[in-house]
Amino acid sequence: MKFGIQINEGPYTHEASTTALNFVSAAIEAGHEIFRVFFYHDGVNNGTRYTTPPQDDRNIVNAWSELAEKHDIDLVVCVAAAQRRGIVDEGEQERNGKDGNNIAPGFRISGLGQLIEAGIQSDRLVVFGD
Amino acid sequence: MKFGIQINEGPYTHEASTTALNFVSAAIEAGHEIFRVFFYHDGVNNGTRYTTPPQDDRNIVNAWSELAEKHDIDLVVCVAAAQRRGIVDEGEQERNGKDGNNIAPGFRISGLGQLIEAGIQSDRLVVFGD
Amino acid sequence: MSDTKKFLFVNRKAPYGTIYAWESLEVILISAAFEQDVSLVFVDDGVFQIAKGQDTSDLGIKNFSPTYNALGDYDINKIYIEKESLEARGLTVDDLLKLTYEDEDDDWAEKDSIHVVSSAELVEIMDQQDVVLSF
Amino acid sequence: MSDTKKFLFVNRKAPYGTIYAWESLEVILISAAFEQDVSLVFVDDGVFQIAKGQDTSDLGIKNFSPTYNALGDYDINKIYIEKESLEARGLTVDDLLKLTYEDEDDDWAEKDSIHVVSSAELVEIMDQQDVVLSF
Amino acid sequence: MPMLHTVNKSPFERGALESCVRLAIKGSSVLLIEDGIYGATKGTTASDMVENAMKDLDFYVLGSDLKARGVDEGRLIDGITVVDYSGFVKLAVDNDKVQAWL
Amino acid sequence: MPMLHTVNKSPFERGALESCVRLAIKGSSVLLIEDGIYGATKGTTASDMVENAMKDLDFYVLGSDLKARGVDEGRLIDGITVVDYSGFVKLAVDNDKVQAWL
Repeated sequence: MKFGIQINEGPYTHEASTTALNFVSAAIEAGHEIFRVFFYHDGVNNGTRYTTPPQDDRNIVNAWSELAEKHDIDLVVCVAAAQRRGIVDEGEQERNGKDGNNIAPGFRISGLGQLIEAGIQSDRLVVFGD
Repeated sequence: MKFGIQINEGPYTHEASTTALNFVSAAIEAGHEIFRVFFYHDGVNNGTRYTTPPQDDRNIVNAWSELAEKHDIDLVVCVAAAQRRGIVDEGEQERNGKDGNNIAPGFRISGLGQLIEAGIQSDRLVVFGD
Repeated sequence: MSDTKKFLFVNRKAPYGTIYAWESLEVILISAAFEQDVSLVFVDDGVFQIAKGQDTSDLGIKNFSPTYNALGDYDINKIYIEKESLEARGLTVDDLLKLTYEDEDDDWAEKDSIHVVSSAELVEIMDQQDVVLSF
Repeated sequence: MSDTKKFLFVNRKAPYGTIYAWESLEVILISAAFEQDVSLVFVDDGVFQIAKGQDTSDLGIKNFSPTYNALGDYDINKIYIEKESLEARGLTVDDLLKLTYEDEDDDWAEKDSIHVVSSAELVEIMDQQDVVLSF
Repeated sequence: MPMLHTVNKSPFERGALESCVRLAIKGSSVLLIEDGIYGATKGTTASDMVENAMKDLDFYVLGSDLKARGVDEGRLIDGITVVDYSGFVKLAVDNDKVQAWL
Repeated sequence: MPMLHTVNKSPFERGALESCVRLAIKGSSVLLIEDGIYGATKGTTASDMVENAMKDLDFYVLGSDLKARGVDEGRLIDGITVVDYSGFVKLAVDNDKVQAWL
């Protein structure tokens, strides 16, 4: 079965991203496909490589990047939400005249249409948020 | 009278930072002093220069930077909260081996002791959050 | 039309205190481009999102409530408000924006997009959907 | 001691669902270094923060509840729990961590840091503070 | 010691106002801001709680947050005072301390 | 059409569980996760609501969130099923759609 996942809250601040990570891992283990993970609202904050969590805590950003690489998962950060919150890739850096970018490996920035498409193409859309 | 201000939520996501901005402006206008604005929890996200809000909306990060410059206000971003959320200045960039930084003008990263000090030194500590 | 699904957007949060209402509206507008069967529900504090007379000039926050008026032009005209949520908040339909659309199947007559329904009716409406997005 | 103020930390949120509980504890620990008069209140869902038996191994989130045991060593031993909040949640003091300190004025006798108080008593305690931080 | 309490949560969705009312000492002031302003309106499931609390507490509401949400002042519970941001600052000055019911 | 509802809010602080119970169609499943797990415990001010709702709805609770918060399974309302993440996935598969009560 094909799952679409929406994540609305930042890592650490809210459990939503952790719950989603565990759900996605379990879904893959059960043989399901993850069509896309879409990061919206503060969920876009999952996609910054600038985080440095305490050494005795989990690294959620890295966990997403590794999961994406291992299972070829499409991690999409909403562009409108990212602009408000300061998540920038190379394209956005150029477009908005920023002097750097902070997107983490395996994440890409794209439009809200990608969320609707995930709703259309997936058998189930599961939302994690506050 | 001396005010200490604590802000716990990111700009745009929550009204807290906007309310605090309006409160601080009114306090200055009434002749009061702002001892310090301390950004904690997701409040640290007020301190990134990577945001690009929609053109028809307010720019909260710039508003803080401008207010700080005009009235010499101490804007302190909590280091522990900033590390979890990916807010980085030059010192943090070096310490944590990051390839860039995103701190906005007028903000500085420092420890939680700065919040306690604000509680001790200010006549009133006012907290804005969720 | 095998790719047409029934999308339901459930709005339960007040506007301005948090950004969910506004960012929900942005998703709803985008969804119009995908030719899906879109319905909106406003329940609990979500009913405050479509209160009339919003004026954010003192706050500096953008007033996004006029944007709801555009929904009819995007063929989004199934907007359900829970009666019990209105009553608990001392509101009636007269306190809400008047949202309308022009019905192309009825000589472009202007019709109300807003339907005030009971909890019991809403249960049935929500049951009919394929994809539920919550804000 | 003109710089000594009465600091009150009010904890009203459950742990793990959001980070407020943990980041509140980090502030409380730092406050110990400033030689202030510190009190903690756990009220509403905040009482869940000091529930005993927490085990986060399945989640991967750090279990920070053992850190509360260190508060006594930092001379933070005025910890007030609202009785009504416990009762509403089906809890008693036996469901909580046992937090103690050694009283240097009483030959280092081990004493309870936790005081279960009624709403009416809590009103008086909160009234006596100089600085209130809420989480 | 007089204390200012701020409440920024809707009383229909969150317990903050109820907790504030339960734990604020007699004579305190309560300022409703942000989504908290809905607690100032009459004819709701929360009105009785607020009207009862007004016997012991002074209630204020931030005008700009009312206006943003389209809440006409005519819908406020009688006896609640509308203030602007400078009124908010004055309340913070006039009370000995401020507690935010987050 | 069978539907899975997820609730991740404490019933003592937020209205999400109450709204879910009010608006979920008979025969639906409700999975309590994150801070929502407190709604699965007995002897609380929310227990009656859940026990009543169990006449029409099947209740599940995520075990790892219970364990994280130190809630012993002996404190659960009778008839609520504990599941792990693979059980969560199975519930999402077995129902036609999932609604999150955020």
